[in-house]
Amino acid sequence: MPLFPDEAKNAIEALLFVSNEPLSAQTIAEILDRSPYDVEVLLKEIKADCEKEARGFCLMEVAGGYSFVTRPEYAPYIEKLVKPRLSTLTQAALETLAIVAYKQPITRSEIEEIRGVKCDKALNTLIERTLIQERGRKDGPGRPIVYGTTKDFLKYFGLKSLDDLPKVDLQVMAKLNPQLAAETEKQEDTRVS
Amino acid sequence: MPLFPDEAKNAIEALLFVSNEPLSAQTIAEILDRSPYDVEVLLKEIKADCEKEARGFCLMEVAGGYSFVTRPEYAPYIEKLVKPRLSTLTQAALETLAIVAYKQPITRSEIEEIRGVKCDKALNTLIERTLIQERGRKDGPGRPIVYGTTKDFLKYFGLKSLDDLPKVDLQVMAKLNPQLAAETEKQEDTRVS
Amino acid sequence: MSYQVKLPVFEGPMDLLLHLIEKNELDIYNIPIALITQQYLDYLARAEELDLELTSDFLVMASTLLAIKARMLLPKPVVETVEEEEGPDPRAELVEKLLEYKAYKEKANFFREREECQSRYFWREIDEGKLLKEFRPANPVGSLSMNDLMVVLCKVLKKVEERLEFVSISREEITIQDKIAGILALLDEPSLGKGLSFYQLLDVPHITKEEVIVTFLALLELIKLGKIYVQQKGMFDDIYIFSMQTVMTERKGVFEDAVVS
Repeated sequence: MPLFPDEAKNAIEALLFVSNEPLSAQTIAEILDRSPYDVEVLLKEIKADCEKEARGFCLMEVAGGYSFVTRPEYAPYIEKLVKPRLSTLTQAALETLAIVAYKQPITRSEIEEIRGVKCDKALNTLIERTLIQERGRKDGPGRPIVYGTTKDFLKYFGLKSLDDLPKVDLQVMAKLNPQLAAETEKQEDTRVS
Repeated sequence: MPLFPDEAKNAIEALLFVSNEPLSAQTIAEILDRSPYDVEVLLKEIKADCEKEARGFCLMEVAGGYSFVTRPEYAPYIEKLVKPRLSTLTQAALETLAIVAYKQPITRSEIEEIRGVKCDKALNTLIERTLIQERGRKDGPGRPIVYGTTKDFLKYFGLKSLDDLPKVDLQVMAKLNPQLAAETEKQEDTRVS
Repeated sequence: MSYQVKLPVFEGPMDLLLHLIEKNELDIYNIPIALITQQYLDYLARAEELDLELTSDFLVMASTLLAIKARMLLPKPVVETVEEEEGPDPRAELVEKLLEYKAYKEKANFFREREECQSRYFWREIDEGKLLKEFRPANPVGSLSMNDLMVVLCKVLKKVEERLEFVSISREEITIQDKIAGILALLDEPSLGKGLSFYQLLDVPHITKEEVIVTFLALLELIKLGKIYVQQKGMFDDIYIFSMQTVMTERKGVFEDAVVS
């Protein structure tokens, strides 16, 4: 028996309240037995309510779903209450993570090839913090493990999906490089642009 | 610098939102640098707001303080959301459980040595779900806690006792590595170097 | 003498190289390799003086730089035509790598900014224990069976072996004879249902390139001897290996054409 819209809205709020992962409109729709479209509309309303009433928390669209989070302006008070956050990531971990994010699935040795240094430690840190995970193995001799980013990765950086990542434009670089550009020109006739 | 009442109210909401334990007016007052009386007044207002707007959650006064809880009428939906989550183990928890099952009694650092990553979180999950428990302490420096599986563990996996654990079949691996199996034998023919 | 020198620390040789290029305001596409090599080596020398531990990767890059420098010093073949027809620039590969590294290093900054920004948002702490009390599932392990647990354990143990492989440098010799015996033994396994998977055959802890080759040769030999039959559904699909004996007895007739071919 479907709920009235107002009740459904409250039910969604209740669900968001007990979820430690962002909830997708699809999941909510299944639980409440309503269409995902209806749920999206109600989620927008909840978001607007939070803004209008300037509550202590707001609805964030992140990692393929929605999640209640506290407003950033109250961070100083919250920091006094909850245990200190995990330390920020080191430069090595961030560089490794950037490579995994853009080139996933990728093996350890491929990452090391790009960074020019060993990355065991950085990879371990990222796995421990569940920002990356194993994504099976690559075909070929040795069948090395490949890595990819996780849902927690999107959550940690406040991204809706991997599409939110700014583009790496290697083409612009190629154009800046007269030599590469010349080579590209030479091959132009054999390429479909 | 104290906040304006409206802002203080939101800050209280934010604090109540993040905390999974009831907060006393006293604690909130200290964090916000306001009098406990002021805080009590604002808490009453928040409570009234929740009732008036019929949100998905309400403010409950429990022993030791105040806590946001979901409204009881939405429990059936919450159950639908939460139950599958509570009956799924993460990969980390699963690996940790497998190691504890076969190598008990085992310390945390021994598990971490095998997995190569930290596993506090996984251990906590398994203890919460009563799949593993502390089994005393190991002799030696630091006298670390050792873990073992519980009766519930046997029940959920349908085992009569730990003797029923299926044997880890390393035979297949051994057969594929005949040079390991027949380490001592000397065979000179058709060698590939 | 005691003088304090502060030497910046770099993430690796690429990081150091990029720093030198930026410090000297150089065009990354036209690196004066002699200058950069000198400055790079100077840094390494000072790091050594200061007992700064540098990984071997820094030395590898030093030798790369010296090799490029040497190649650039070689007299160019006399070519009368346009520039493009000269041999490839010895720096090209390094430049490409530097550009790629630079791109990701910059993206690391994006992540740092997001991390900082996100650190002001707090998620609700969910007390799983409390939820478990209220909504206790009939079985907190879902549909997991003991077998799943065992499989997980084997995977974990395999990874341990792979990790240990880094320290062991013993050279192992494998004979095709051994491998053939091993494969035949596996094919005799009664639990073997739809044939032996080729991928699984190679999915072995600390397998070496050599062993992969020997396994492959052993399979070829077995096919030649008519002892096994292999089947692949489509391109790049797994290849399944069957014992010819089993095939002949169990499915007599069906495969005969294939065998004769």
